[in-house]
Formats: sequence, C-alpha cells, structure tokens
Amino acid sequence: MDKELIQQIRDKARNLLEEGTVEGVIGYERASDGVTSRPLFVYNPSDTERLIYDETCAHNLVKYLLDKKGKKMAVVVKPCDSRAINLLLNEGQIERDNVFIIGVGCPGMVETNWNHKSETLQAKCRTCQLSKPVVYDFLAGGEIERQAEEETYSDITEEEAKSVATRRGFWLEQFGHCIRCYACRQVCPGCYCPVCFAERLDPLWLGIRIAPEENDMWQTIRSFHLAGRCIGCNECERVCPVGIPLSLLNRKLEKDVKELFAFQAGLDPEEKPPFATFKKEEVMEFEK
Amino acid sequence: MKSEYQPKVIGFLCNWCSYAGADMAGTSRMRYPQNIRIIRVPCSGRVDPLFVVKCFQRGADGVLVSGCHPGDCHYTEGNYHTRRRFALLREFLDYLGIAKERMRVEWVSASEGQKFADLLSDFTAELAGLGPRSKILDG
Amino acid sequence: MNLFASKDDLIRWIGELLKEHIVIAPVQVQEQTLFQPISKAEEVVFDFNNTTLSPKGWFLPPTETLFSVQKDDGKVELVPTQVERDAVIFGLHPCDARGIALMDKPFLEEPSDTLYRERRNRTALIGLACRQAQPECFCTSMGSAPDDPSNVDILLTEVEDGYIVQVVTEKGKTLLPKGLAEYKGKVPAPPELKAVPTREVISAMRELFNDPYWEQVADRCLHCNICAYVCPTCYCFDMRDYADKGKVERVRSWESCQSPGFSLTAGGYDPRTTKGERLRQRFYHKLFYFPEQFQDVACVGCGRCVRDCPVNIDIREVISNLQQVTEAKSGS
Amino acid sequence: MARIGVFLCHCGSNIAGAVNIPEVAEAARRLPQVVHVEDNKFTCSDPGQAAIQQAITEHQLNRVVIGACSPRMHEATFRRTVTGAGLNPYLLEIANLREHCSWVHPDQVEEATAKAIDLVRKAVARVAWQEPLTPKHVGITRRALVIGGGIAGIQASLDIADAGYEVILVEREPSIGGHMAQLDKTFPTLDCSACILTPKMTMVGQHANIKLMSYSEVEDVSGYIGNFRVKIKNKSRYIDMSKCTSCSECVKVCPVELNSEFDENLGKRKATYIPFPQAIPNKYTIDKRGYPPCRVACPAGVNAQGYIALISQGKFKEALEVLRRTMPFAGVCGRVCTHPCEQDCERGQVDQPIAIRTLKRFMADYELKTGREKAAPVEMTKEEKVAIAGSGPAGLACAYDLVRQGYPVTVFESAPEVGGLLRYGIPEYRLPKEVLNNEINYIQELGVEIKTNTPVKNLTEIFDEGYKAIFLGTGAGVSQKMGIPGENIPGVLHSLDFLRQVNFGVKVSLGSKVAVIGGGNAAVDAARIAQRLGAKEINVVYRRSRAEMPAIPSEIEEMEREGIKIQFLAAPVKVLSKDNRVIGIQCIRMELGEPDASGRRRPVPIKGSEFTIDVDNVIMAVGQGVDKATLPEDLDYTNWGTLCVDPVTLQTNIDGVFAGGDVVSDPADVIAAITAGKEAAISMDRYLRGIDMEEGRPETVKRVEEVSKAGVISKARQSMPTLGVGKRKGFDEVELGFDEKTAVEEAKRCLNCAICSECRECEKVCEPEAIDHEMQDEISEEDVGAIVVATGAGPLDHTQFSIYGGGVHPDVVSTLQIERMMNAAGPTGGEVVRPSNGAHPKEVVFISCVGSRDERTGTGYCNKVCCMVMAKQAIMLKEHAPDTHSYIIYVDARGPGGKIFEDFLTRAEKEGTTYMRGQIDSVAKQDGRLLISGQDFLSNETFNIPADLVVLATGLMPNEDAARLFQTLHISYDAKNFLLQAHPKLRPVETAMDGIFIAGCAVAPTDVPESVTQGGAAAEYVLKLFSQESIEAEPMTSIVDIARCTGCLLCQQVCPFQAVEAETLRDGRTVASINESLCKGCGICVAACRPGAIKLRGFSDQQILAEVMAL
Repeated sequence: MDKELIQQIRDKARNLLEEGTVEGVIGYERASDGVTSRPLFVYNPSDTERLIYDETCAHNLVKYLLDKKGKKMAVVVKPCDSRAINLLLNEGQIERDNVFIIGVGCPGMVETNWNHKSETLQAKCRTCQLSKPVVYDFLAGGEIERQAEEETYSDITEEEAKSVATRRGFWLEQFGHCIRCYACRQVCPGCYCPVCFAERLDPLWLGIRIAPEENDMWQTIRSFHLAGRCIGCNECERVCPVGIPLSLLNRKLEKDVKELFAFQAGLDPEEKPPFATFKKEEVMEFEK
Repeated sequence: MKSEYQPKVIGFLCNWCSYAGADMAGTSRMRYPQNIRIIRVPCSGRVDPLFVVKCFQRGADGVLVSGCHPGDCHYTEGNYHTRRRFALLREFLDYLGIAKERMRVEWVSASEGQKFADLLSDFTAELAGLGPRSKILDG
Repeated sequence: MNLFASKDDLIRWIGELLKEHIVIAPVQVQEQTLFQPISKAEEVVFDFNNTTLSPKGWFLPPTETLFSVQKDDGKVELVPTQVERDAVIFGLHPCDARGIALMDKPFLEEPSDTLYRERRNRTALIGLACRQAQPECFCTSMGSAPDDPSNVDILLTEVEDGYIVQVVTEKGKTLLPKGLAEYKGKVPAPPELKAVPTREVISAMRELFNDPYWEQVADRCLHCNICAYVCPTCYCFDMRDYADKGKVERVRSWESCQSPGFSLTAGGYDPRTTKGERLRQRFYHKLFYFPEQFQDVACVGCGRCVRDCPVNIDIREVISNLQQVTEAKSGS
Repeated sequence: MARIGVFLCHCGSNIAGAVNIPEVAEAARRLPQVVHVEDNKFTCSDPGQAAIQQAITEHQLNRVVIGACSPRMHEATFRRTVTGAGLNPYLLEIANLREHCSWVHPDQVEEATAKAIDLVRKAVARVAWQEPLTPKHVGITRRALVIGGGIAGIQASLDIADAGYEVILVEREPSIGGHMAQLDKTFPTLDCSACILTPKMTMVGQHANIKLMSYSEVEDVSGYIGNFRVKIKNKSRYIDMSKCTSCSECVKVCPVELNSEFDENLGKRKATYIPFPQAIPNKYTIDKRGYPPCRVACPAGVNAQGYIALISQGKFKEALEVLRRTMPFAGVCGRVCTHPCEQDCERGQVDQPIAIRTLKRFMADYELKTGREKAAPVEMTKEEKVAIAGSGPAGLACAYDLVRQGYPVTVFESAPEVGGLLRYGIPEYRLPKEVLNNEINYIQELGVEIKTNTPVKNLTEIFDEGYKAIFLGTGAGVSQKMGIPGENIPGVLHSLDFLRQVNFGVKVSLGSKVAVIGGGNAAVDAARIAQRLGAKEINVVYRRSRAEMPAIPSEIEEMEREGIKIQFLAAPVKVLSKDNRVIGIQCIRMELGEPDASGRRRPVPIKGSEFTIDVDNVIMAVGQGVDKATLPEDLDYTNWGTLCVDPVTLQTNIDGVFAGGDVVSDPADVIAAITAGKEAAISMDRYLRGIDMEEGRPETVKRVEEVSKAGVISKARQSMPTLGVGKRKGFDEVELGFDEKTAVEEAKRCLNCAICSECRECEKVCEPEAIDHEMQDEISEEDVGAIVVATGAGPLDHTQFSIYGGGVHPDVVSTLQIERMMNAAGPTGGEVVRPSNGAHPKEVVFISCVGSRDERTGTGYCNKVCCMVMAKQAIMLKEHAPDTHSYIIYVDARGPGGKIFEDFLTRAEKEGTTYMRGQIDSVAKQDGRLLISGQDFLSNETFNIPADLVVLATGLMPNEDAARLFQTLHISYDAKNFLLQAHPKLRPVETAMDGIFIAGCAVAPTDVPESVTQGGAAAEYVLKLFSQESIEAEPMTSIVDIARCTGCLLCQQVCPFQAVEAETLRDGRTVASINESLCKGCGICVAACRPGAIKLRGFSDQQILAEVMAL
C-alpha cells in the first residue's frame, strides 16, 4: 500500500466534503475478508480515513455515478476507468460539472478472489498503456510509468483462426454456464438502459429461460450494444460468477471497431462514436 | 426434390429500392428459389441488429439485409448506417459461430430485379452448401 | 450403526446407483465445482469447497417447462411435465441439505408445488460432512453444522482411509450397497466456526425497516442476482407463457428480488424502486419474514453470497451492523 | 382482441395458378385472432373491394389482411377500401403473394403455397400489432420548380403558369431550348424546329408567372411534397442581364475564339456569346472557367492568357495594358524571369509550352520600338504617405501597386541610380539599361517619387517625416565569403562587387585566365562578363553536377556555346598565390552523397583528388547576404541573417514596417521579389485602412479543371533568335526577341485554357457598362410545392466510336452535326458539306444504333428516335441537293408513333434512300473518300460502299452529372442515369418521391411530341396537387417514450432530417423529442436506440418482431 498516495486521496476527499464541493466521495475500503477491497461511499469527513488504494481496487467506480445523477460526487478513478467517464460524458449521462475526478495512477490490478489475492496482474492491466487517467480534476500520486505489453489481441486472433463450428461449440458451452444473473450488465458503466432489452415486455425480444438458446442471444446483444462503447475495464468478466470469458467478446468488438472504423471508446468525450457517423466512401467487406 | 434440404432465409428489404427490386423480379417473371421470406421495412437503416440475431436464434439459416445503393438511399443516409452496423455484426456473429456467409448485406435498386433473383439463387445455393443449422447448434 | 466404505466401495456404490437413478454429484467443470448429473462414478469429486451453485437447482431448476398446451382442431390439451426417474444427490454438504429442507417449507406446504414435490419424493440425498471450514462458512450460526446429518438420508464422513457411512433414514437404508462393514473407529470432530449473532438481531429488525442503514449499505450494491442464484434457500421465480405458432408452454425460471423490475406490477406501480428497498427485501425475507412464517432463518451459512458478491455485501457484516444500529438507537 | 379478416386474391390465375388458395385459406382460418377468411378472383375489382367492406361490417373486423399483389401496387387502393367500411386505413396489411411468390415460383405449387401461408401468417402477426394512425394535414406552397428548359420543361412550365401558378424554370445553359433548338426540321411533318419552338421560348421569357433562371443549377433540395426548399446556384455570367442590350459589341473585341457547342463544334463562338440568335434570354454570357494554369503558376499572378490573347489579335498595346494591371516589368521579366508559367502551360501537353516570357518581352520591345506615350500621373486620393526603402524589383513593385491606389509613395535608394539588383546585378547583354529605364520611368510618371543616394537608416525619422507605413526592400547586397585560404588576396573578386562595378562602368581589369566559383545565375553572369572583358580561358567550378545547377538552363547553354567550361563536382580548397598575386586555385573533386535539407544531394570531397587550375583571377559567386549595417536597428532577424516577417502579411516586428524581397527571403528570383512587393502593398493598404491584414490570404484561386485539347493541331513553339556567338564581343543583348509576325503566330498557339482571358477589352466597348468581371455566383433559396424534372439527355459523343471512324475521319459526323449544317443559321449556312474539305457530299451513309442496343458501347436498348431522324435527314439531303444518295444501314427500321411515322420511313425509301439491314465491319479512308464495308443480313453478302460522308446516329444518355441532381432530389435512377418512374405503365411521370414529377428524355429517349406530352402530363400532376386544399402527410413517423429514453441522443446524431431535438424534462432529465413534421419515418433512429425508446408508427419493433416470430 502506498501510504502517501492514500493520504493524498483521504486529504482530498476530506477537503472536498468539508468545503461542500461534493456531497459524497466514492472510493475504496478494505473488504470484510481483510485482504481484498470494496467500494466505499463517504459522506462524512470523518469516514475518509477508511479510504484505501492498492492493487486489489479493481472495481470501476464510475458506474456508481449513474446512481447519483444530479448530485455532486467525487470519485476515485483509475486510468482505465477514466475512459468510462468520457463515455458517459459523450452519451450525456453525467455532467462534467457534477463530478470531481480524483485520478489515481495505476500499477496494474492483481487477480483477486474472496479472501485471496494473487501476484498475477489482471490480463487487461498487462496491455494497459495509460500512465494516468484520460480525464481528472486532481491526480493523486502522479503519473506512473508503466511497462505495458503491446495489445496484440492474440487471444482473439487465435479464436478467429478456429473453425466456425469450433467457435460455435465453444460459445455454446460457455453460454450454457450463464445463469442470467445479469452481474455483467449491472457492473458495466455502459449498461444503463432503464429497461434492458432482455427484460423488455414490449417487444418481447427474449424470454426468461436460463438456457443456451436465450443466454446466447442475451450475451450476443449485450456485447453488441457495447460495440464501440466498451472501454475495456473488464469488470463484467471479473464479476461473472460462472467464469464466462466475456473479454473475448468485448475485445473482439473493440478490435473490429478499431480496424473498421479507427475508433476507440472513451478516449475523447467529443469524438463521434462509430454508429453515430459514417464515411460515404468507406467500403465494407461484403461490398467487395 | 422434397427431401432436399431447404434453407430458411429471412430478408429485410427497404421499401424504396430492394423491395421494389424484388417486385421487379416478380413483374419480370424471373425465377428464384422459394426459400426467402421477405419483411418490408422503410429503410435498411430501420433494421435493428436485434432482428437479425433474433432470426438466427429462431433458426433461420440465412438472413439478408438489403437496401439502396450507397448514395441512393431514399432517406439519404440510412444505408450508410446499415453498412456500419452490419459490417460489425457479421464479423461478430461469425466469431460467435454463425458463419458470415449466412448473413448478407446487399444493395439492390428498384431496377435490379435480375440482381435480386441472381443474388437469391446464389445465396440459397451457398446456404444449401453450408448445410442445415438446426436452431442454434450448428455454425 | 455406522458403516465403513473405502473410496473404491464408494465408486462401486455410485456405479450401482447409476443403474436405477439419475445421480447428481459435484463434478469439476473448468475452474468450478458444480452439481451435475453424472454418467460415471469417476467424475465425482469428493474434496471440494462449496460448489458454485447449490444443489437446489435439481428441485427448482433455473428454467423448467411446467406444462405445455396443444391446440388442435378446436381441442385444447394441457400436457404437464413429468418427472421420469428416481434420483440421488450425492455428496452434498450439510448446509446445502438444510437449504433443501428450508425450501421444502414453502414448496411442500399445501397447496404444494407439484413438480417440486414429485422431484423431492423421488430424490434421495447422500450427504458429505465437511472436514474443513472456509473463512466464509457460518453454518453453525444458522441451525446446522459441518457434520449435521439431520437433512440427509445418508451422511458420509471422510476418515483416514475411507468414509464413515451413517444411515439416517429408511430411504437411506434402501440405497445402501451390500457388504459394508461396521465402522468402529472414532468419529472425527467437526471444524470449529465463528459464531454470528442472529436471534437477537432478528427480534430487533421490526424496528429497523425504515432505517437509513439500508440505503447506505445498498450504495455499493450492483443489484445483480448473484447472491440469490448461488443461495441454497432463495426460491423466487418468474413464469411466462411462450406461444409459438400455436404451441404454448408455461415456463418457470429463477428470478430475484434484486432485479430492478422484480416488483413491478402490471399497473406500472413498483413498491421497491430504490436500491435500499430492494436490498432490504432480501435481508428481511431471509432473516425476518421467513422465520415469521416458517420459524427458521432462511440462511444456512454456506457462505456462497459472501464469497461471490462482487462488492462484498457480507450477510454476517450486515447482521452485526444491524446489531450496532439497534444498540445505537437504544443507547440514545 | 383483434378480429382479423383475411382476404386472398386469385388475381385471375396470376396467384391462383401457382398458389393453392384453398389451402392457404384453410391455414389462415387456424391463425390466432383470425375470424374471417375469404378468397376472391380479383380483390382489387369493385366487387372484390365491396366484399371486403361487407365482411368488415358483417364480421366486425378491426384488422384486415389482404393476400394479393405487392403493397407498392395496391396498398393505397385497399386503404381506401377499408376506410370505406369505417376502418382506419392503416389497420391493413398486404401479403405480397404475387410479385414475391406466385410470379417468381410459377411451377412449384407446393412450395409457393407453403410460402404463401408463411406470408399470410406473417401479415396476420404484424397487423395484430398495428395501431390506427391519423394522417397529419400540411399546407401546400403553390409554386412549382421546373428543372430543365428543353421542350418538356418548357411545356410543363407554360402549362403550370397558364393555370395561374408561379413557376421557377431552372436551366443550366445560358438559354432555354434544349436540343430541339439545335434541330433544323422535326419529323415526321418536317416543320422548321425553330419556327415551332421559339414562340414557346418567347412565351416562357415573357410569361408573368414564370421566373426564368437560366445559367443556373439546383444545388440542394430539402423538404417534402408541398413544402420543398430549393437552393439554386445562379452561375455568374459576368454580364449584368438587366443592362445587356445584346448589341454584340463585346463579341467583336473578344480575342478568344472556341468551338461552338450549339453548332456541335462545327462553328466558332467567342468567350462572350449567345448560344444562338433566338436564345431566351437573349443576353450575353462570358464563359469563364477559372484561372488559367499560367496565371496560377505565376507567383505574382500575371494574367498571361490575357495578354497572349490580345497579342494573337495584333493588339500589342492593349496586351501590355493587361500586364501592367499586375506589374510594370514587361521588359525586365520578359528577359530574366524564371517563367514558372511555362512549366505549367497546358500547351506543353500537346507539343511545347507557349513562349510566354518572350511574348511578354515582345510587348515591351514593341513599345520601345513604337514609342510610348507618357503615362498620366495617378490622382493621389489617399493622404497617408508611404515610404519604400530600396528601388529593386520588390520596392518598385510595391510602389507601383500603392501609387495606383492613390497613395503618395516615396522610394529611398542608397545607390546613385534606381533599380537595385536589376541595374547592378544583371549584365547588360541580358537586360539592356534602356529597357529597365523605360519601365522605371513609367513608374515615376505615375507619380512615384524616387530619391537616390538616400539610404534609410532610422525608421523613426521616416515616421517623423509623416510617412505612415514603410516597406523595406533593400535586398541582399553583400557577397558571401567561402572561408578558404587566400580569399583576401587582390585578384580574388566577389561576383556582386564585380557585376556592380561593371554595370556602373568602373573599369575592371582581368587576367586571361579566370576561375568562377559557383553555379547560380551570378556565376554564369560573372563568367560571361569576364569573357566580354577579354578573359580567354574561363572555368566555372561547381561542386555538384549539371542536374543540380541552379542557373537558368538556357543561360548555361549560351555560356557553354561562348566557350566557357564548367568543372562539375569540384570545389576550391585554397587560392594559390605568389607575391600577393593570384597564380592558381587548388580544387578537390567531389561526389554526391545523401540528399540534404534542400533535397539536393550533398557533395562530399573525394580524398586525394586535389587538382590545380592556373588562373589569374578568381571570381567568387557563392551567395549573397543581407548587409545589416545598412539596415535600421531594432528589427528582428532570423538565424540566417535575413529579416523576420510575418509570412502572410510581411510585417516586421515593428508595426507599420513591412519587408520583402531578398532582404527577407535570401536571394531569390525577380518574380519572387515582385510578388513580395505586391503582397506587402496589399498589407500596407489594409494596414492604412485599418482592415484585418490576414483575412482571405494567401488567396486561393480556382484553376481551370479541364482543358480540352481535342482537335488541336500540333505546331512547334517559335524559337528565340539570338546573336551569333562570334558577334558577342561587347555587351550587346544576346537574345533578340520576336518580331510582330512571330509573336502573333506564337500567341495563336495558346489554348485559352480559361476561355475568357480577362483581357477586359469588352469592358471598353460595352456602352451600357453591363460587364462585370468580378461578378460572383449567387445562391438563392426558393420555396416550392412541386418539382418537375426534365433534365433531358444528350447524344453520345460520336467521336468515341472509332470503330465507325468517329473521331478518326473528319467526314464521319453525328446526326446533330448534319442538323446544324442543314440549318440556314448554322455554321455552313445551310449547306451540308464534308468537314474535311467543304465539298458537297454525294454519297452519304447513315449508321444506326451507334451506342444503343449495344451494351458494350452504350445502352442496351433502342434509342427510339434515330430511325426517324435518319429518314428525315435522308429526305432533307435529297431536298437540299437532289444528286445526293443516302444509304441507311440499320439493325431494325422502326417507325413508332403511328401511321404517319411509318409512312415517313416509306417516303424516305421511295425518295431514293437505300435501306440496308446489316452490320458495319469497317470505315476506312480510300482515295480521299470513305469506304464502308460490312455485311448485308438480308442478302447475306458483304458490301463496300464508297461515301463522302458517314453519319452516326448515336444513342441518347442523360448528362453525366445528372446523377448528382437526382441524389439531391432523392429520386431513383438506373445504371445509365435515366430516371425511374413510380410505375412504368401506370405512373409514368411520377417518381417514388411524392411531389416530384418527371418528363422528357431524362426518363428515356423520347421524340418531341412525346416530350411535350410528358411535360404537359407532369404539369397536370402539379396542378392536381395545387388544386388540393392540403396534403395528407404520412403518419408513419417516430415517437419517443420518455420513460425509456436515456438521453444519449444517438438518434439525433443519426437522423438525416434534423428531426430530433433534445428536450429537458421538469425533473431535469434530458430526453430526445421528435419533430413529426420533419420526421420522414425512415427508422434509422429506432434501430440506433438501445433502450428501445423510439417507436416508428407502422413499423414498430413489435410489428417487425411479430413477423420474425411468425416465420
């Protein structure tokens, strides 16, 4: 634990609360297992001492801003999570003036389970090129030099190289595990429809069956609705109780969107996302 | 003849170009395989990717989304959005195991009855070659 | 009288059971342990922490068709789903067995749930006592114990070179293989568990319904359904009729009070719109409403929700927080 | 609960022949919510419709499904039917059992029946979700737009206007009339085309209800039926139509002549023109196509095409005026300019570029020779005095531009004589002093005061003297040194000093052997002067190779011709001396290495390759620099020692002080210095008037896009006469310039790239002062309620059909060319002649179906009019000259249009035309005539016909850029750009876009009567629309469910019609809101909306999903 960094976060949070700049601060505290961490909402300056920050603070706290619309909130934001801020700004879901961003550098988060943390960095962290958040109001701890691997999407290209039937089998097995707990959706900063298509009654896109044929469509559309919007925090995969490799879906779309439309979500709050625009002259594969 | 595998094809055709092109194939008495069931939409830009995924979920063997040629959209820009949406969806479905050959995006104008007929013959033959796709289980 | 079975005996026994029964047992699937119907005895794993999902899914499957309706030439025929075979759930821990016993209360109380009752009647439970407790376990605070035989037909307890076989019910007796010797050795002591104060909190909950605590703790809740779906006692479900080209099916699937649309009524009114209200419902159901109706707390202390909650909403912590809230109230 | 009635149409046997209707009916009966099913022979017939209405009442139906033909056919019909029975018209769904089923699967009854059942089930599922919709009513702008002023557009305009409504007729050519105006006679009545057309044209021109916008194009169309908004670009004619009296004086003086499009390139017209005498409007148009390449290439923007055009007409003085509008240095630049204009000259792509520089010089020479009248001083209209330091090209150009704007200008020159580098840097044999003096005198005569021997040292002093702005053009007057040993020994000269001394008449004595170091113009000048001063053996030492040498190539050439040698790839190492006297120079060989910053390959010394040249003098010409000592202090300098200025405004760090030329740029050429002076003049004028100096700069000019070189006959550039080498003793000028005849010949080679040369001679003769060369295109916006598109078509260019000799033999012509020749007002005065020699053709062969009925060369279908055109022309040829014999080689001879058409063909044959059905193999030249060989299909024999003239009847195709207009209008067109009708039989003048109608050749090739009919029919549809009180707008628009909307506004970004607005609710949430009157119902937003908050009425998610679920 970087004590100095944590102190900066605590001081800033206390300051913001005491001066009334914000109503609350969203940060991290130690979880009940004493090992991992969990989100913390601080409304009282005295509670700022509970705030921590270390390599177990994987949660993307930006999601919570959607619950606090209209309120002035401060939020502790890692570099990857910060892209979610830009996404939500781009889509008009949060107001910049209502959010105070306490940016933190990130050395990479480790794989954790209840009561257990490993030494292994999360996969998304290994290729993360961001030394600091893309947007912040206050940067605690300064920039962190990172030696990131190049994002090669090698896992994706490996999948792509397999036969269609193999891929079908693989995904059917994976989706067979899905219990439609919707944790992937609930944790995702890009999922904020008042009524998700999967639970809509008019029209009835999808039934309530927890079974491959419906799980399949659920996951297909969930990921596709994030095409060009997924900011790669990979929270969905982390929270999945049945271990579905959701990053293989999201990153496939990320890769294709990059290749087809030269776009990456969450880097620029003003840039038009791929489905909001087009180029008349572009030619897609099916046109060739 | 009857025992032969008949792929199930669903087509979303824009009202102004492709649906009219399909009408043109009819008025010109061209022949094409019976497999397609056409759903009329005002513009190919109306076709939510959800419809296509739903078709496959419901057991369609092939889906056609067809609109005006780029630049000719009755609503000026609808097909440009179609192009982007389905370029990505096609790739994605293929990745999930629904071969991209099963999904076609085509530009057919009101005068291209022949093109429409040819396209369906070709598409149906290609799907027949791929073989049946019982519900979601095969690629 | 306790019997003894070596590991080989067990494997042979499961093999025997498979001839007449569907055997549901813990198996390893990738990184997870799941209760699944097995096809051969070797698939079974004996040394496991609590499975990802509890075995409740055998009685209340994630999705099942309750009945279908056939319409033909004006005649309407209703075809209920049949339970085809007898089954054995093999290797469930005492907490999961207690979970089934708790589920029995609402489902078997008349009018009982036909399908549940059918499955329950035709399923035997062969339990496996826990030799080790996990940090998230607290069954002893919830009316059970690592070696509790009360909710199974047979309980197995691992010893040095095999298993103690404790026949609990008559039904259990019928399942026994021939030729098991009597076990004369010591029965090992169960692991010790930390106690969670339950009773006193529950009595105080009547006063805590409108406490701001619920909104606070719910701040970090994501309202996914993980806790409910991994819970051995959560039994909420949704039903829907599927109609497709003349064929109609009534389908039942798991659902959870944590779902944003769970309590939405047809008229558009939703009594539980805030996160706090929804989270409160879960704890009130477990700790207050269920005991009010059925005397027992609807928690068996298996620790799955503690283990799997993405934001660490720990029921034990909630209980102790409630205690603090109550104390603070009475103190002031 | 819906009560759905299903009605199945047999359509005679069209559907029932391939679909088992009873089986479909049986299946339909079992569908949920279907309470009534019946079938009918012809549902669209009156009894069929009555049956539906009766069933609706009888069975209390609240939804109707009709299995019949395409909804595109009868949806409107059946909507009226159900409305008649009291049902909302939108509670109807049509299953397309004919076009999409029975017609395409005619002999697969089982499959077609199964498909029909699916289609009906799908329709039932869909209609169950359909809600009643109520159309909105919108008003109508009772004003029509007609696009295209051919006969179809004229007819439409007149019919609408006569009915009392206003019409805007947009025609992109200067006159209306279209192709009909080009015709001599019309078939089959042989009326004089002009006689029947021009009265109509005049009526258009005079009609109170018609606003004629000729020379205009539709740029953009928005809106919908009854409410279109149109953007129209009125192209600039450069002639004020309200002032032009059509006196044609401008034509007389216009120097630019080009092929007349109206006369199909057989005649000529001027850059200012009326396409034909009866044109409406009868006003002149100046044809300008932007800036010619020469003018674009010139840094100073000198209008070379302008003066060249006038030289070609022998108007030499006027030509010089054109040049002097830009700058005063015809004689100077005509000699020393690096002429980038010639590099870009389009003529260079034919043979060689025009000798632009020499023509420029010619104007100055001519003036010197014939004497110049003293220039009238400019009236000083401005009070602010301007000071200019330096009288080189930059300073003088600046002074020239400012004085002509009425500024009092004073030039301060430190030297005793005016001209700067022009005077002391360029040797007399290249630029005689007389020439320079004449041009300086001219500047002074205009009113520029020049003070010599007056250096500017202190800027404050100048300002104190009342000058409001200062330009520094003091040049780069210091020779740079090389820094090699021995450089300071007497006998080592520096080129600038050397040139200055020689030019000022100071005697310089040189030994007989001289080395000149450097490769620029200064080096070449120095070497050639050295020779003229008596040096015998001169070596130019240059460190790179010939390709890199910066001096003007022709000068290098002349130098070598004069016997001066160049040592390439050599550099001096040190000057060798004895007794403080130069005895030689040691050099080292170089080789070229990697390219340096300037892109030229860097010379690298080769070790041990030193060599010595014995010389008496060394002249260093390795560069010049700015002499800071002569400049005022407190100015900012660059690292290279030149002045720092703003690159656009040329202002220095001091307000009001500008600088340009070598003092800023380091040595550059004369034209660059002039340009700098001119740019500074613009800045200073703006500075003095207090206007933003940067706005609109650097100026961007429109270069002409395409220059036609068709028919240009190759002709070599006139060469420059020079003084013989032997005669080059003194400082006599080496290049001698053109004489008048040569100049005119050379000028005539100009291609007039920009058409109008902007010589402005027309301005001088236009009494009503109608000409305005600065006129800009105007965009106007008009609101109209209906649009008629009659943009026509044109014949394929016959010269592209080389297989028939088109474009190969001049005597292979098009039917339109024959038409023009037959016309008494045409290029040949009504005589049909052979273009090659003007002789009367006796044997004429017509070839039909050129580029029609032939997919490879044009269209695959019949052009419809050619058979009649050829018959008409054959008859007319006979009438003009009875000894003419015509052959018509046809594929099929057709006379569509009734008896008189067919009779006309017979008449042609009777009057002696030989009709031959066959195919052409070749058209070859033989004995001055053409030999047409081919196969006669009827006799199965080959034929060889010798002929004097071959006429190609080419297919008609819409104009190339028609597609762009059609896209703007959102109307459909086919692969050949012909417009598509809403229905080819029943709705021939309507398009799929309500309120847009079509007529004439833009739809398909039509003859005159048909075009008139269609124009009238289109007008009738417009009038029908205008006679309605209001129009029903499609109610199928989108609506937002604010409870579901997240306010992400993706819908707003994808809506092509700006129909989505952001709306803030009372609770502070932002949501999307759709303006129904702008929404067109495309549904792009619906598919983009993830939360499913947008519903497109009539195509809701439920409806389409119900269809998917039913399949």
